[in-house]
This record gives sequence, structure tokens and C-alpha cells, in this order.
Amino acid sequence: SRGGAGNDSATSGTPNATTAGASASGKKTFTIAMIAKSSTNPVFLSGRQGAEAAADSIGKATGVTVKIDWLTPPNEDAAVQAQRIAQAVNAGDDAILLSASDASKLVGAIDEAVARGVPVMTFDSDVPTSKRFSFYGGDDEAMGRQVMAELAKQMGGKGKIGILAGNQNAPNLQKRVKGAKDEAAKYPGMQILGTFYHIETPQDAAAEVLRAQNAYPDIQGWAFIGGWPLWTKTLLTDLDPNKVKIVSVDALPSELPYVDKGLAPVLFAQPTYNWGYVSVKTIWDHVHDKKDVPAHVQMDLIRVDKSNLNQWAKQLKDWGFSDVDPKYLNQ
Amino acid sequence: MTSPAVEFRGVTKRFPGVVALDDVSFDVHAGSVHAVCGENGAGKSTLGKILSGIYQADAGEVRLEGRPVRFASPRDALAAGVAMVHQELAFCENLTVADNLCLGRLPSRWGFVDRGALRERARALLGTVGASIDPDRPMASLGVAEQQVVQIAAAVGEGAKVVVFDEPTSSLGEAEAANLFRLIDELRERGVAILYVSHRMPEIYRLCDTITVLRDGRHVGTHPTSELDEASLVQLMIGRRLEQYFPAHVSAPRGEERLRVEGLTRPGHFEDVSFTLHAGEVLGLAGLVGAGRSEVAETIFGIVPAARGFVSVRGKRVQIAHATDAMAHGIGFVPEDRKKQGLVLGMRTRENTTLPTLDRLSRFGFVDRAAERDTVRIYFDRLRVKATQETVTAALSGGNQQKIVMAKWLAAGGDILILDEPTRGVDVGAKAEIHAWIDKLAAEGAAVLLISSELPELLNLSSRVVVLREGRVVGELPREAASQDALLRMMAGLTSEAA
Amino acid sequence: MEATASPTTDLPLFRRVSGTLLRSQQLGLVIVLIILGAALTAAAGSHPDRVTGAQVNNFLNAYTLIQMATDASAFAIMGVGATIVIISGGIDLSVGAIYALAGVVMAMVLRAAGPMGPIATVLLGLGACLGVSLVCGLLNGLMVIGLGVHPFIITLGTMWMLRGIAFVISKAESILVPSALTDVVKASLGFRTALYPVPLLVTLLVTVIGSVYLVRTVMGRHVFAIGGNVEASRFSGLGVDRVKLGVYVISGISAGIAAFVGAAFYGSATSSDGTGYELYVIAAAVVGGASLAGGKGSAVSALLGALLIVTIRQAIRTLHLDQNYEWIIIGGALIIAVVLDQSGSRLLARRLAAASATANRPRAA
Amino acid sequence: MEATASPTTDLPLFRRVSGTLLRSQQLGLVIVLIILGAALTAAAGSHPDRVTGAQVNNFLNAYTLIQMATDASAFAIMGVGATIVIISGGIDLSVGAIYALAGVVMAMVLRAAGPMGPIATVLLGLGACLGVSLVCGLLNGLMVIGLGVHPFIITLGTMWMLRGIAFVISKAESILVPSALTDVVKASLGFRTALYPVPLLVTLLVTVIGSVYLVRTVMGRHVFAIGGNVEASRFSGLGVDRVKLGVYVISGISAGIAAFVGAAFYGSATSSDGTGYELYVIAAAVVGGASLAGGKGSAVSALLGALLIVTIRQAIRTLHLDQNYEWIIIGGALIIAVVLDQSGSRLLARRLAAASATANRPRAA
Ligand SMILES: Nc1ncnc2c1ncn2[C@@H]1O[C@H](COP(=O)(O)OP(=O)(O)OP(=O)(O)O)[C@@H](O)[C@H]1O
Ligand SMILES: Nc1ncnc2c1ncn2[C@@H]1O[C@H](COP(=O)(O)OP(=O)(O)OP(=O)(O)O)[C@@H](O)[C@H]1O
Ligand SMILES: [Mg+2]
Ligand SMILES: [Mg+2]
Repeated sequence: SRGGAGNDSATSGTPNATTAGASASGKKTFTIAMIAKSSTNPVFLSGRQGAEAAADSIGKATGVTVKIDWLTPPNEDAAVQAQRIAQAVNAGDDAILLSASDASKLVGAIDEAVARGVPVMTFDSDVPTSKRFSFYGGDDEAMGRQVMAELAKQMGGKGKIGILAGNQNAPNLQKRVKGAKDEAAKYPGMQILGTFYHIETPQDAAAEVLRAQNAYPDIQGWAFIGGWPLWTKTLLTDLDPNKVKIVSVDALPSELPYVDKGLAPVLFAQPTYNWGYVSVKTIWDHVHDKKDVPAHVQMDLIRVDKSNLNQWAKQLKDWGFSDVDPKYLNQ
Repeated sequence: MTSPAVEFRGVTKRFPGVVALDDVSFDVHAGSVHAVCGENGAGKSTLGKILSGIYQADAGEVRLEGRPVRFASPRDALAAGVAMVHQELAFCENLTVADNLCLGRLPSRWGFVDRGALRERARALLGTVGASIDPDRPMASLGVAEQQVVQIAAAVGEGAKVVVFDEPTSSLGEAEAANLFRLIDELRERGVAILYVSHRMPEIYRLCDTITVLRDGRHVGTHPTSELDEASLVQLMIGRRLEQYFPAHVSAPRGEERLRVEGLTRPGHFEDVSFTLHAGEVLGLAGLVGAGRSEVAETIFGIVPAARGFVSVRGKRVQIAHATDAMAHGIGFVPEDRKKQGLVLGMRTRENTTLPTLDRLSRFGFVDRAAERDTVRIYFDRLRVKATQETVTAALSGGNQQKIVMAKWLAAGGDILILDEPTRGVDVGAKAEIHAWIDKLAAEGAAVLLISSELPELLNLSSRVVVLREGRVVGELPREAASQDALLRMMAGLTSEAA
Repeated sequence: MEATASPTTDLPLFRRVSGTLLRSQQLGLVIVLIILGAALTAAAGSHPDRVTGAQVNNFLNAYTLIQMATDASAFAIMGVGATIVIISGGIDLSVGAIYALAGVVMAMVLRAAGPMGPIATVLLGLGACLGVSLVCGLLNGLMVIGLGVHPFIITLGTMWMLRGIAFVISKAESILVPSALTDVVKASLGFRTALYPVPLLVTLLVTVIGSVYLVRTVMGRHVFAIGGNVEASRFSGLGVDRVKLGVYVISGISAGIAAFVGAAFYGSATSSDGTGYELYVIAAAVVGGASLAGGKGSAVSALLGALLIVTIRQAIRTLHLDQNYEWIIIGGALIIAVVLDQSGSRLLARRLAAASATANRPRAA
Repeated sequence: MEATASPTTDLPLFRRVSGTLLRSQQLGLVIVLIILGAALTAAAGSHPDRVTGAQVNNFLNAYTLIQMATDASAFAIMGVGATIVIISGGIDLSVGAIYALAGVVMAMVLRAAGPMGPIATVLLGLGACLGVSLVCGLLNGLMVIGLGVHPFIITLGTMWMLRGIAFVISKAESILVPSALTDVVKASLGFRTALYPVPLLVTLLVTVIGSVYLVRTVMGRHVFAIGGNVEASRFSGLGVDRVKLGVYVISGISAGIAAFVGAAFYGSATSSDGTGYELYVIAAAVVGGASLAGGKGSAVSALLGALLIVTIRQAIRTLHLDQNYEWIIIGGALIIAVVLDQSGSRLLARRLAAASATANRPRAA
């Protein structure tokens, strides 16, 4: 019942040892190390749920225990991610699923993992120059463009706007900002009054919006590059939907009232659950079942507005979010 | 004739609220020991600190061998051959004796410390002051006297041309002091100019050939020692005649037992210490420096626990685990190290004075400021504290700081008072005042345990003297039998135990 | 007892002078704030009010000022606690984490308790928030006095632990708090809508209580004493451990109050709330003149320090500076503010010295 | 001079004993590390090597150990600098920001310089990195000695400023560094591929240099002196300012070295690099026994402290504990490690004291 080629080890009989090897007949477990950007960001927790759900369903279908080894660092730090890739390889994990905080720092680590026989897939934030076999996700610049295009549509192509940009040191957010700015340039009537950064907590983000709104009273539209401020309730009361329009990335449960009230008529949800779900399935197909998979599995943003609010709420509920307001589920 | 080694010309130094030195001019000659006398706060230490580059004069000038100098730091002063032994000990506890001795000039090769040379130089320096301290010992493990000796060795060892001694004997025992005097004689022979600050008259008359008196920062005179008798010196210092240094002892009747110590032991510090202390008496605790007197006092007061033994207060055994417990039993304690143990230097004098008693001066946890100020005023007036209630304590001269510590525990008003070197660094006038106060306290029924390295003080005030040697009680002398000589012999272990 | 003749008679003068010195240390910060405010008012443009149509200054308007007060409230409330800890010679890096944990626990307790009357909701929320923060402060204090380890390390450890706990129990979700709380903290109290005076009032209240505690009470005096010289305090019979325990509890509770205001104001709590606040809070205390060596500081100054930091941040917005430079400006301004404050009070002290030295001359005995 | 008879004869004994005390302080940490390592080896499962097929322990294998050394290198290298600053009685919060700025500047300089020979590239990169970090350290040092403000505040200010500058000049881009650098730092030196000994070697080298500096040089002795008692040091004629300036420069340069290794190893630099490292670095120094009150610490211990932190983090991975508990575990472990270390050395000190007290007694007087 021992797997593995080149069986030159005399001491390989540990019963609980994970065994690997492509042709393993008696293979019992298959471990995927999942390394997202930061464990405090709820979107990645939803991705983890998706991954675990996929692992379960594969397990039920095939009898192989698929384990998700959650190695996400507490704070965004690409160097730590590189370290954890190496750790996963050293610990004998079978595949790695990564959302890169800083692509260029991770090329080396990924290529090495691949060289040492551990395939790597990326999601959400790609490392295109590496030897990862596939990427599931969208394109940050495109996401920024999409948000700005929608905002322009909502505002009739003109007006003064602000961009809320999250942590200024995060490269992927900077790409979204760039996309948003490029898109805005196409609308001569749209004037960007400022790009505002904040500490990535809901309260700090909301406070930044209020500060900016006070300093630039004529802001009429906001492009939120991340949904942070909408995870509080404060903008619901402090901004007037008749005067200010928001278009934001993300559509977590606490953001739904903003759509309902019309303050944020459109949200672009990332199907964060699928980050895990689709990726794990893809890894299984490729690594275990040796199927060909595309190098880029496109993830499309889900446009959430009043028309599909209830449907989206149900989707969130299904994905395991516990605090979806029942109000949106019952209709 | 060559120019004097040091000339002060119109030196003036101001601090917030005080003129510490006001137009001071006098000369110090090479090969002479020049006493600087004055009351607490007269400006003696300030003068020394200006000479050694710690402070800079606001006006006037200092000349060294005729050349005007203005030192920006002790580093400059040391380079010019001026060293100072400070009134308050200042050393690096975390380093060894050798490091502390040679800190400014560590022997080195290409920036690396030459350990062998360092040890040798340290031993040589210690040799010059007649001390045999292991240069590799951590400074923190030394007793106060040994630390003082190290500081003296560090200052004089490097061949300075001018040395300032600021109350060097205040923490030395008789033997170390005798060593120091011999050293100073040698320095004088070598042509070193010495400024010597002290409140102890016998020393001044033993060592110095010239005396300069400062009063309130002003120069009131420079005289050859031979032309100035002790009474006139004191009169110059305080501006009036002082009746007596040691007022006649008012013998109070010995009352009930207040404090009993039985078999108190802290291994390595003291063993099996027992004595009793009664109301109305002043019990002297004698011993050489390092005999463990302070340690006994600190243990009674609950600062450090005893390993064995008991303390009884008013006939009842008590558990004292903390100073608060001691205070609850009416015990007060003036510690020996005012800077470390006695005062919060950053606080105002008023706040320091009322620190142990604030609870009494408050209502519902709020400080009653009026009551506080009234209390403080009483003690400041009596002890002639030369500062206001609002002065930051760090700004006080050493002797005035000592008075604040006294005031603090007098205000606390316990009926068992432990005084560890209560007059260290205090000037003659205030010392007389403190002595009178101790007498008065005893007369009013307080029990006083007095630790002092000044035998005259101890002999004058105590009704009995208990002698400690190497951590053990080696005898007890009643007032009548106690003489300086008898005590010294017992302290040094030269006689069989007297009873 | 009446003042006797001789030396002590001009004591009130000295007291008055030194009192002014103290007060003017804060005056220095106040002046800096006023100058900064005036400059901002002059430099800021104006815009027509959306409702009344009247022209209003972009900086000097009720909304912006109240907004700044609200922004400052978290730093200022925790800054009072931090000042007290710093005066005692300690430091508390865990306030940001306590802020997060208290907020998260409150939100979870209220979610679990389900709908209740508004008063019950507020009381339960406040109780949960303050209870958690008290326990956290107690934990810090007990470890500081019991383990004999530097508080920097203890509170660095609890900072990581408490935030970890907040994260684990909340699963990093942003948990909404009932609107009863928001209604209280966003009560208009008769002002125009969207002007929220409550955070400002809470801040002022906390500052006044902190100030009275420090300046008027026996405990406050003891805090200064152990910060100034812990050994001498022990020799004076102070319960050093009790005082230390007290300051960490106070610091914890100040974080709890800030968490209540923050969570109620913004309507939600999450485990990442207050990330990095510990440094802002300590900066506010130190800009306000607290000495990290212990023994020195003032609650009112902590409030002013927090206001200064927030005003500098606001200046970047109001002057429409490129926000990319925010960190550079805040970092530089922090250092400049402390230097100005220190050199200002040093200058003042020197002037006073010169003045009173001459004044004192005649009274030397 | 020969040791005279009597008192000084047992001098070598005392020296030997105190030497042991010192060495065994580190021994304590070493033992903790060994026990932890053994426990992890026992508890970790094993897996077959993908290449050779041989069964290897999940913890005790060359890859994991070298990986841990690499992970620890940044904390350890900066930890040596931090230890020196802490011994001097100061603190440096800006090392993480210096790390980022030095890396970013190096990457930009190399990008601007265009392709060159590998040696020129490495030298230019190293020069840029060390040059920037030296300037930053100098800036810290000059402000600390010139402004008379507590280094916590100075370096908090520069921490914000320097990271702000890194952000502005790099526009938050991640800038690739030439592969010549990576080739050097990832050189196999004859080991198996994917085993990178260079970061470990650099760490050891820095630790040795730091240790020699502290223990053997005059400057090092002065660092201990001013941390022990700055006033006494000044009285002894030390150039206190020069020493202080020196320690901040050293700390800055240590961040520069770490930045070089980090940027070269990972292949790029960005303004968010090293975020939050300052606290880990200080924690490493303090776990290694440095006292935040100044006057105490060791470079070797800082390395051990960094290793301990990294091992604890690794343990979470190796034992497959839930990653979510990472913060709780690290926070708790930090406090426990310091307490263990302190109580261990206190116990030892007490035993030694008891022993030498009896030995000393006869020689009193
Ligand atoms: N650093 C300081 N700041 C403010 N005032 C000071 C400072 N140092 C000394 N003074 C004041 O200067 C005066 C002279 O002090 P100095 O220490 O020179 O007295 P002294 O003659 O040495 O007294 P003592 O015999 O008590 O040691 C005192 O009034 C003291 O309060
Ligand atoms: N190397 C040492 N190791 C441990 N303890 C020491 C050492 N050297 C001195 N001591 C202790 O420290 C104490 C010295 O303190 P100190 O000189 O204050 O004693 P004392 O009797 O109180 O004298 P005084 O009150 O005159 O200063 C002694 O009790 C001695 O046992
Ligand atoms: Mg003096
Ligand atoms: Mg003593």
C-alpha cells in the first residue's frame, strides 16, 4: 500500500504519512495549500469556504480526502507568501493555490515549487510570468475600468467624483485605480477631484469618505475600489442618495442596504466563493485527473443592482455568509 | 610666581528661580587643598560642575593656569586635566569595576578593548587609593562605600591637574576616609590643585590649607585655614553664630517596648539580628560601612523580606511584607540613598513631602490642597528648606534634598522612626536642627532607630548603641559606656564582645 | 495656618507663575492649533451650502469641525488612557486590539441577544464593551505586575492575542450593531441634522475625568510618583502594583469607550478595527507632552495632541494636497510638533528663570 | 601585575561563574529551541521526497531548516541592529520603513542604470541599498541627538515619512531587481538546488560582527555604558552623542543589509515591504534578553530570538494548527518566551548569588 516511485527508503512505513505520487493506487489524502493575501479580509474567508466545499464534494465523489491547508498570512506580505509556498512544498503538500500580494516577489517561489514537483495555481491576483499552470480571476485594471464606466453611466457621463483607493501600498488596488482613471479620461465631463487612501478597516474607510466629502463638498460620485466603507452603516445616513452615487467593488451582506436605498445603485461582486471552489476543482482536474485546463479561467464580476438583489442575497447565503438580512431573502 | 592653577573670575550661574553663583572670584593654587564651604544650596556643587564642564557659566570666566577655558562637556574638562568626584554617585551598574574606572579611556588596539591592559590599569588605579576590589566584579554588586572608592579612583587616577572632591566622605567609613586623606596628601605633594567640598569640620581642618566660603551663591571670603577658627567659619557660612552643633541630649524616660527584632536573617546580608527599641529612646546602630545596617532597616520596613526571624511592634508579632504595612504600624523610614530611594526628583518638593501621607490629606480620594500646603509649610520652615513648595526637587542642592526626605517622614508622624544616615550632606546649621528634632521626638515618646556613620552624631543622640559587624550583632553599649574608641574597636572586631 | 512673614510670603507669586507655565504648555499647543486653523480657513476655498445656498468656508464650517472632532475622538479618548499609562512609566500597545475586541464582542452579544428596547440595547452594549475592555486591561495589568516583563512586550503580546481572538470569534466578518446605539451616538441634541456632537461630548467628558484623576486625586499623584521613581515610591509605602494595575485598567476602559463610540457611530464592528491606532494614540499623548520616561503628562494635552494630528490630516484634504504625501507630511509634522512644543516650553522656562531669578534675589535668606 | 594573595585569588572563579551566567543565558534560549525542534520533529509526520522518493520528516529536513533560517534572516539581521539601539537605551521603529525604502531605491537605481555586468550590478545595488539605509540611520541619529525628543517619537515619525517616500518614488509599483542579485543571494554554494544558504550566512556574519562590536570594541562598551547610565557616561567623558548617532546608523545599515538580502532573494522591491517588521524585530531583540530600559542585550541572543519567533510560526504550520490562531499563539508565545528566559536567568542568578554569598562572606571587610 506504499506509493511512490524510487522506493529506496527503508523507513517509509509511518501509517499516517501522507503519500503522494501521481499513479498512487492507494492514495488517501490530497492536500492543497491555499495562500490568499490576508486572513483578515472577509473576501478571502469566503474563498476558503468555497475551497473547502469543493474539497468536500470531491472527497464524496472520489473517496480521496482532499484537505485545504490554509496558509494565508495575517497581513499582506508577499515575502511571507513566498515563505509559505516553500513551507507547503517542504511539508509535502500536493498543490498550491495562491493569490499574490506582489507578483514579482512570488515568481521565484512558484517556479521553485513547480520545479520540486508541486503544481501551483493562482486566483484573484495572478503571477503571469511564473510557471503556475492556471489562473482563475479577472483583471484588476479591467475591474477599475468597469467600475468607472458604470459610475459614468449612473451620472450621465458628467460630474465631479472621488476615487476611494484602499491601502496605497497594495499593487492590485493601484491597478484598479489606474483602470478607473483611464476609463474616466474617456468622459470629458467627469472630473476626478481626488484619490483617497485609508487604513483597510471599515471604520477608517467610512471616516475617510466623510472627511473627503467635507473637504470636497461638490463630489457627486464615488468609485470605491474596495467595498470597505460599505461594511459599516454610516454612509447610509450620512450621504444623500439624491446627491451622491456610489459604484463599488464587492457586494458583501452589509452592502445590500446601500443598493436597496439607491446610494450604491450598482455593486460589482467578485464571486469570491468561486475563488476557492472553481480553483480547487481546476486543481483536481489538472493535478489529480491529469486533464488539460486553460491557463486563464475567466472570472466575471457579477453586477448587483436592485433587479437581482434578492437572487444575490440568496447566493451569499448559500455561500455560507451568516448575516444576510432576511429581508432580502424573503422576497 | 606662576599663575594660580585655577582662577574663578566673576563666575555667575542662574537656574530657574535661583542664582546659584553670583559673581564668584577666587584662586586655587597648585599643590594646595582648597576647601569650599557653605550651607546647603550655597553653590558649591555648581561651582565644581562649572569647572568640570557639566554646566557652563552664564557670566564670568574660569582660567586654568592662566588660560581662559570654557568646557562644553566633561570630556573637554577631562582632556584639560580637570576631574571631579561627584556628590551623587554616578556610575554604570551594568558594567564591571574596571570598565567604570577606565570608561573614558579604555585601553584599546584598533578600537578593540585590550582586556589585559584594562584589568591591569584598573588594578593600578585601585591601588592608588589603597583599595583591593576585584576589577572584574559587576559595579552593582559593590556596597556604597566601595562604589564611592571606585569613583574616587577613577577621578584621581588619570593624572588630573585639578581635582574637585564634592563631599567624598559622605558615604565612606572611617577606614576608607583615612585612605582618602592619605591619597589627598599625596596629590598635594604631586602639585595637584584640589577643591574640597565638605560639611565635616574635622576633615576640613585636617586637610585644607585654604578655605573659601560661599553664601547664597556669593563669595564671602577666602582665608588661610590657620586664620579661621571653626566658630568664625560657621559664622561666615550661615551669617550668624551657631550656639552648638550637638545640643545637649535631653534624656527622656524609657517607655514601653515599641519594636522588637528577633533572629532576623537575610543570608548574605545579615544573620540573626535581635534588639529591642523602646518609646522615648534613640537606639544607635553602629557598624562599618557594609556591615548590613541599611539592610536590616530595609527589612524591618518591608522593602525586602527576611528569610528568618520576627518583628514585633508594641509586643505583637507582625507580618510586614510591604512598606504600607510598616507604615500602618506607625513605622517611618528615612532611607540612606535620597536620590534612588528617598525622592521622586521630577516632582515638586510639596508633592515629595506628602507622598506617604497623602491619604490623610485627602477627602474621598481627592487631595485637599490647602491642608497639604499647610502641612508642608510647617516642616519646610522648621528644617529651613531653601526652596519653595513648588520647586521641582531635582533643582535642589543635595543637602536641601536630604531635608525634604526628613520633612517627608517627620510629616508622616509615625512613632517608630528609622533614620538611615539622616544628615548625610546636610550643613552644620540644619544638622543641629535635625538633631534637636530627633531629641524632641524622643522626648515626646517616639522610638528612634538611628543609623549613622558619623560616630559623634551617634554618640550624642543615642541612649544605647547596638554594634553590627559583618551582618551580626556583636554587642550593645549603654550611653554611658559608649565612647568613640570603644565603638570603633567593636565595629572593627578588635575587642572581645562587650555587653 | 497663615503664611508667616519672611521667605514664604511671595510663594503665591511663584505659584501663579509656575501655574501659568503649566497652563501655557497647553497654551502652546492651543496656539499652534489656532494658527493652523486660521491658515486653513484662509487657504481653503468656499462652497455654497447645499441646503441654504449660503457661501460657507471649506474648512471653517460646522460639519468639518464636528467631523474632525469625531475623527479625533478615538485617538483622544484612548490618548487620555495612554497618557495615564505613560505617566506611570509604562506603555500600552494593545489599545487598538482592545478597541477591536470590545467592539466585536459588543456587536456579537447584541446580535445574539436579538431585538430589545433601545435602552436595554444601549445598556447591554455598553456593558459588554466596557466589560471586555476592563478584562483586557486587567489582563495587561496583572501580567505587567506579575511577570516582571517590560510592558512594551506584554502589551505587544496581548495586542496580537486580543486581535487574534477578535478575528477568530468574528471570523473577520463586519458585524452590524443595532441602530439604537447609532441613534444615541449620532443624536443631534437639537443641532442641525448630520451634525453629531455626541462623540465630541464623550471625548470632553473623558478628558475632564482623566484630568481630574491625574491632577486632583491621590491615585493620580501616585501615578506621577511611580512614573518618576518607582523605588522611591515603594519606599514611601505606595501600593506600586495596585497603581500599575489601575493604569492598565484605565487604558483598557478608555479603549472600550472609544470602541463603543466608534462601533455605534459607524454602525458596525470588525476584528480589524483600530489597526495601527496604538501608534497614533501614543503619538497623541506624546505630542501632548507626555514623557515616555514617565512622570510627566496631561490629559488635556493628549486631547490637544489628538486634535493636532487630526487637523494635520485634515489639512491635506482641505488644501487638496496630493494624498500620496500624507504619510510624509504626518511623519514630519509629528516630529515638528513635538519639537516645537518642547522648545517652546523650554524657552518659556528659561525666560521665567531669568525673570524670577532677579525677582528672587532679595528674598534669599 | 600578578594577582596578589588574599582577596583577589578567587577572582578567576568569579569571572568563570559570571561568564557561565552570561553564556547560559543564551544556553537557555538554545535549550528552548532544541526542545521545540525535537517536539516538532516527533509530532510532524513525514512525506516521501518528490525527487528521491525517500521518506523525509515534515519538520526536520534540510529544506525546512534552511527555509526557517531564510525566514528568520530579516528579523535577525535587523534584530542585531535593534539590540544595539536598545542596549544604548533607545528604540528604532523605522527599520521596517528603511527596509522598504532601501529596497525600492536599489531597485530603481538598478532599473535606471540599465544592464551591466553581474559584479557591477551587485556592487551598485549593494551601494545604493547601504547608502540609503546609512542616510536614514544618520537622519534618525541626528534628530535623536539634536532635537532632544524621545527616539520612539523620532523613529515613529521617520517610519511614516520614509515609507511615504518609498511609496511616492515607487508609485507603489513592485520593481524587479536584476537577476544578478538573485543569483548571488540564491547561490547554492554547492548544496542541492533550492537550498539557499546565503541568507543564513549573511545572518551569521552580521551576528558575529554585531557581537564582536558589542563585546570586544571600545564603541560597544560605550553603548552599554550610555544605556546603563547616560549621566555617568557623560561625566566619564564619553561622547554620548557620537555613540547614539552610531547606534542609529548601525540600526539603519542593518535594515539596509536585510533589504538587500530580501529584495535579491524575492526578486523585487515595493513600498509595502517590511510592513510591521519593526515590532517583530524589537520582539526578537527582547526575547533575546535585551532590556528596553537599556544597558543589557546580546547580538547572538537577538538571532536566537528571531529563530524562536520563526520556529513558533513554523510550528503552527508543521502541526497543522488552524492558521487563524496564529496571532493568538504568537502573542502568547512571545510573553511566555520572555518570562521563561527572565525567570530562568533569575533563578540562575539567585543560585549563583547564594553560592557566592557564602563564598564571599569570609572576605568582607
Ligand atoms: N540643575 C539645577 N536646576 C535648577 N536649580 C539648581 C540646579 N542645580 C542647582 N540648583 C540650585 O542652585 C543652588 C546651588 O546648588 P548647589 O547644588 O551648588 O548647592 P551646594 O552648595 O552644593 O549645596 P549642598 O551642600 O546641599 O550640596 C541651589 O539653590 C539649587 O537649588
Ligand atoms: N559583592 C557583594 N555581593 C553581595 N552583597 C554585597 C556585596 N558587597 C556588599 N554587599 C552587601 O551590600 C551591603 C553594603 O551596603 P551598605 O554599604 O549600605 O551597608 P551598611 O551596613 O548599610 O552601611 P552604610 O549604611 O554605612 O552604607 C552589605 O550588607 C553587604 O553584605
Ligand atoms: Mg552640593
Ligand atoms: Mg547603608
